[in-house]
This record gives sequence, structure tokens and C-alpha cells, in this order.
Amino acid sequence: MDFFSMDGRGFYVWGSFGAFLAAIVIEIVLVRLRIHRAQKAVCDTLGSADPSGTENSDAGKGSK
Amino acid sequence: MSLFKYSAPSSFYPLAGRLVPWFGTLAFLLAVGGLYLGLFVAPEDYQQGEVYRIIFIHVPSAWMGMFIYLVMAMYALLALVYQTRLSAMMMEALAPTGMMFTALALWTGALWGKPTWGTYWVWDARMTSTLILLFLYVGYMALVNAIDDKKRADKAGALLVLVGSINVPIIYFSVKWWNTLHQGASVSLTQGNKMAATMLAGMLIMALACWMYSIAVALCRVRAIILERELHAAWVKDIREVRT
Amino acid sequence: MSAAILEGRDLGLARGVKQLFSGLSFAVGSGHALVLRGPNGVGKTSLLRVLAGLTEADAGEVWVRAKPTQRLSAASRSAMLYIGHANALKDDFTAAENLTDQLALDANPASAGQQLEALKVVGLFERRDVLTRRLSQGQKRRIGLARLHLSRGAAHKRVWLLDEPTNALDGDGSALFLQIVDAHLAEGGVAVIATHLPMALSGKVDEMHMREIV
Amino acid sequence: MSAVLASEQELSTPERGVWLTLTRDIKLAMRSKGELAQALAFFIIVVSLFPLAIGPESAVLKRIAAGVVWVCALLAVMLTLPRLFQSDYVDGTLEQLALSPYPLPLLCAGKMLAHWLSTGLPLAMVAPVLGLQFGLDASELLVMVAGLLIGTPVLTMLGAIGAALVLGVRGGSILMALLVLPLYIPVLIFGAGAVEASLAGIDATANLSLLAAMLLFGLVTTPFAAAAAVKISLD
Repeated sequence: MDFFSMDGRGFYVWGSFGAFLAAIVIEIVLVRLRIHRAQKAVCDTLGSADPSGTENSDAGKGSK
Repeated sequence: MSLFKYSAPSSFYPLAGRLVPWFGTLAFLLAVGGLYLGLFVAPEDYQQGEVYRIIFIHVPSAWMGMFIYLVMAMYALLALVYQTRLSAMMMEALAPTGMMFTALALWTGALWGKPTWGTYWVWDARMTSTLILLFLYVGYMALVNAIDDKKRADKAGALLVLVGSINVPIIYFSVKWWNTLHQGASVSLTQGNKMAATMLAGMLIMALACWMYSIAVALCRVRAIILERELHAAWVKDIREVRT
Repeated sequence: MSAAILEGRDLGLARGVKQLFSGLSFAVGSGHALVLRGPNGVGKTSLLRVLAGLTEADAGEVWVRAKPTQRLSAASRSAMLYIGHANALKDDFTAAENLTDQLALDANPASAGQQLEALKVVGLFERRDVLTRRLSQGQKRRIGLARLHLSRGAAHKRVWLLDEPTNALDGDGSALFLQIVDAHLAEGGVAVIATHLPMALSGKVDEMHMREIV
Repeated sequence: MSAVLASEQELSTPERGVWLTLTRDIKLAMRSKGELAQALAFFIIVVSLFPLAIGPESAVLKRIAAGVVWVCALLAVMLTLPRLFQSDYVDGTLEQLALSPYPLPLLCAGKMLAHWLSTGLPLAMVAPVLGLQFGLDASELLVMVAGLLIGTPVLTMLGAIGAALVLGVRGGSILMALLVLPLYIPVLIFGAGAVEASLAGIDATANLSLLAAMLLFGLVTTPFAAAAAVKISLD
């Protein structure tokens, strides 16, 4: 509990760390969405005969 | 010439795909180590108390914000001189991450300032220059997004970043000059009190983590950009065929 | 063609995802005109802009006098005279002022007397001091004709790149245009003309038909 | 043959390119004096708004005078930047400039000079009157005018790059402000700083010479950057 209160300034410390974490998580999600969409667009232009799900094979490895 | 092989988007795409997990993993491990050092091992600062721990993300963010702009300027030079398409794509891939780190530096700086100096914002030289750096990122992204023709957007963005990067030292100098003239709040974040070795180590490790993260996320984004641009190129079809 | 003044070598250009042309090669010799034909949107204007150096080709090179030229290099700029859809005229200047300015930019040494003479030839002498905003489209086009008239031959800006030059011109104007181009070719000039109208030039004319690339 | 010689002779003096665009743009500006007056009127009106918003205490006004005048000069210059290339871009003149045998950087330099003569210079000329409204005295006014005379050309030169980059782009003028304003900050700091220094009784030459250094650096570099931007926008 002491750890989280940070001398009673937990708001500032965890506000910083929280924003940092949130920004990075959001960025990772957005980038992965973007590459998924790009790969889907490639599949679409190659014709509908493309089996779905293939694009996850490499995007899943995206920045962890 | 083998180096130039990878300046073609078609060969860079798979290479970047192979590199992303490595840099991503490295970033994750470093971040875990750095945060452990920063939050649990490093001692409390005898002047600022616990709140100084913001340093472990504030300083790396500020560094990355500046460093990424510098890297973009280098790519800008390559894009304009050697006309390599990939350099411009790398710029476009780096800009959002650089902007994010710059914004985070401002945000964490404000949250640090309030308990430490009693105000969220001081017009101190470093904070002010970081704010201007954020404006430079905004300008670049706005310009590149506003131009439909990708070829033109690449070159225009590169020229803007080049002009901006020449201006950055002048801006820093002028802001510093202005700050001393007004004898305003000169905020010294790291000087004054000697940093414990563990503090320094934690900060450096976190900076390294941010660096690796930036590489991973930029490589991932550049892959998306390559696919978006080369949607109709022949090699893209080959890649999909290999994968299917 | 040994005396090729202007050559396109393997030129390729895409706009967005659309490939306008690729592997396009041709040569135009002294005294020759090349007429570009093809439907709208096939890339005639783009090709002219590539030759002028305004647009950068994705592939290939433009050669002038058997030498490869960089986009907008000094050699290219002193050879190319480009007249596009826009007339490059200032509404607030008179016809005569506009002509003087254009020739000055071309580094064309035509004297004031020669300029008045040229305005007479294109039928703008009486209207030379009228602000360009009060001229008709065809009359504006004729200022360009005066510029061409004074740029004939091999002396300067030898390669003419003309985009739909007879647009807005009446019958007389078109005939005048043909005369000027013929004179230019006879004096050793070169012209590349994009048009969808018949071009009854009396000199040596090649035609290039551009087609949509699927 | 004589024509060949003549054209070569003329090109042996490429600096004539500066003169060409300078005289042409000045002449154009003189034909539409209304536009010139607009920028000036904007400058005067916006500066006059500040006392109304802040109150007429002379100590406060004197304190903010330099900043207000400089920010307004900056905005006034920025509003006129589209004039540099926009109409030339639309009517096809810019293509002809790029294709002229004269080097494009020199032609751009001439345009910048014309732009400064028709905006920066008049602004610097009216500034003392506005400074009087804020209670500045003669020596401070002198420093302010000197600063504006050295600083506004830099605003024009940096602005030319931005103006060329946004040609034909959606939302051009706001976008241009985004690109250009951050680059204007050093000029603002040194320009306003000069007046503040003289207000505080310090020698203002340090500020002014820094502005002059920027001017010299800009003179050498920005015509090339603007020319490159024009080429990019024509592509």
C-alpha cells in the first residue's frame, strides 16, 4: 500500500506511468490494426479466393 | 552494394518482419528490468521523495522525442539526395512514435512539476523546446497527411524535416537565451543532487527499452506503409502466395 | 536518327496506382514534329511535363542533343519551351507587358520593336495595352503565339512542348499557329504537340498514339 | 547566330534572375495596392486590440509592447505568404519560372525580396506609431524598428519555404501556419528580446546581431530550400 501511495503523491507518479503505458498499448494496437488492414487489402486485391486467417500468421508476431 | 539490397521495399518488408519480434522482445525485457530497478531497487530521493521516480519515464521519453526527430532528419537527407523511397517511408513510420514520446515527455514533466515545484507548467527552456519539438512533429504529420500524391508527400515531408532540423539548434539556443534573459524558473531535473548508481542505471535501461520499442514499432508500421503503397506491385503477390 | 535533338528513353510514369506509360522510347530530330494523340487521361500532358522536366519520371531518361539531362538541369531548361493549359499570364498586366515578361524569363533577347512586330503578327497590336483580364481566351492564347513567334529556330529554347496549343483559338489563330510551328521546324527547331485536333503541318511530322495501359 | 550569342551573354549574368522576379512582383503588387493596405491595416488593428483587452495602464502596456508588435507582425507576414507563389502556381507562371534558364533559387530570391519590400518594410515603417501608443520612447522605438527591419526578411524567407510546400494542398493556409510558426520562434524571441533589453537598459546589440546572423544564414540557404520546395510542388 505504501508503494502505491508514493508519499501520498501516487496521483502524479501513477498518472505518469499510467499515461506512458496507455500510450504504448494504444500505439501497439493501432499499428497492428493498420498492418492487418493493409494485409487484408492485399488479399482483397488478389481476389476473393484467398483463405481468411492467413494474414494473422505474421501480424501476430507484431511488436509485443 | 549488398547494403542497398535492403533499401528496396520488396526485400525490406520480410526483413523488417523478421526483426520486429527480436526488438519487441528486447524492449519488453529491458522495460521489465528498468522498471524493477526504478520502482523497487532505487532508493528514495532525499529531496523529492518518491515522486522523482517519474524520471524513469520522463527522461527517456524526452530523449526519444529528440532522437527520433534526428533520425528522421537523417532519413530526410537520404530521401532527398538518393531518392530512396524507403527512407521517406521510414520517416512516416517514425513520426507518430516520436510525437508520442514528445507528448509523453510533456505530460510526465507536468505531473512531475506540480508536486515538486508547485505548478504543472513552467516556461523553462527544456519544457519550452520540447513543446516546440511537438509542434514540429505536428507540422510534419499534417503536411504529409494533406498531400494525396505519395511521391510529393514524401519529398515535401523530407524537405520540411530537414529545414526543421537545421532550425532545432537555433530554436534551442533562442529559447535558452530567452529563459536566462527573463530569469524565469530554471528547473534542474537531474543536476544538483548526485544520482545513485541504481537510479542512473534504471534510467539508462529504460531509455534503451524505449529505443528498442521505437525500432520495433517503426518497423512494424513501415511494413504496413509498404503494403499500403505497393498494393499492386508484383512482389506483394509473391509474398502472399508463399504464405498461403 | 543520328541528329536526334530530343529523345525519350524507356520512360515510365505512374500516377497513384494507374500506370500511364512505361518503356516509352522515341526520338525527334532537328526539323521534326512529334504529335501525341490518344484519348483523354491517357497521359499526354504528363508525358509533356516529364519531357519538360516539371514531372519526374519513375523510370527512363530524357536526352537532349544526345546527352542525358537531369530534371530541370541548366541544359534542360535552356532547351525546353513549355506551354501548358495555363497561359502563365498575369491578369493585372497588359498583353505587351505579359509578353515582355515571358520573353525575359526565357532569356530571349527580342527587342521592344520585335515584340511589337510579333504582337502585330498575332493580331494583338491594337489591344497591346489592354489589361489581360479583359482579353478573351483566344486572345490570351495568342500572347503565347507571339512568344513562340519570337522563339523560332534553333537559337534558344529549341524544343517546343505544346499542350493542346490550338485550344480556344479560332480558325485564323490555328492557321497562324501552324505557320509559326512550320517556320520553327524549317529553322531547325523541334516540337512535341499534344492535341486531339488535326494538325496540318507541312513539315516532317511523326505521330504517336498513346493507349491506355490495363 | 547572333541570337545565340545574345542569350548566352544574358545568362552569363544569372543574377539578373533576381531582378526579373523582383521587378515583376513589385509591379504586380503596385497594381493591387488594396492587398498591400490590407496587411498593414490588419497589423494596426490587431495591435490596437491589445490595450482594449488588457487595460490602459501604461506600465503594463510598455511591458508588453514589444511582444504584441512582434506577434502581430509575424501574423501579418504569415497572412500575406500565399501571395508569394499561390497565384503564380494557379496561372502557370510558376512552371515557367522553373523552366526559365535563370536558376530557380535566384528567381525565388527575387520573389522573396519583393515580398519583403511590400510587407515587412511597410510593417517596420508603421511600427513606431504603434509603439508610441504603448508608451515606448525614442531609443526603444529605434531598436524595435531595427529589429523589424532585420527580422521580417527572415520571416519572409522561412515563410517562402512553407508557402511553396503547401501549394495546391487542401487546407493550405492553416497548414502553412502549422509549418511556419514553429520556425518563426527564434526570430520572435530575438526581435522582442531586443526591445525588452533596451527597456531594461541593457544593450540590445546582442539580440540584433543574432537576428542579423539569422538573416545572413537565411539569405544563403533559404532560396535553395524554397526552390526545392517549388520543384516538389510542381512534380
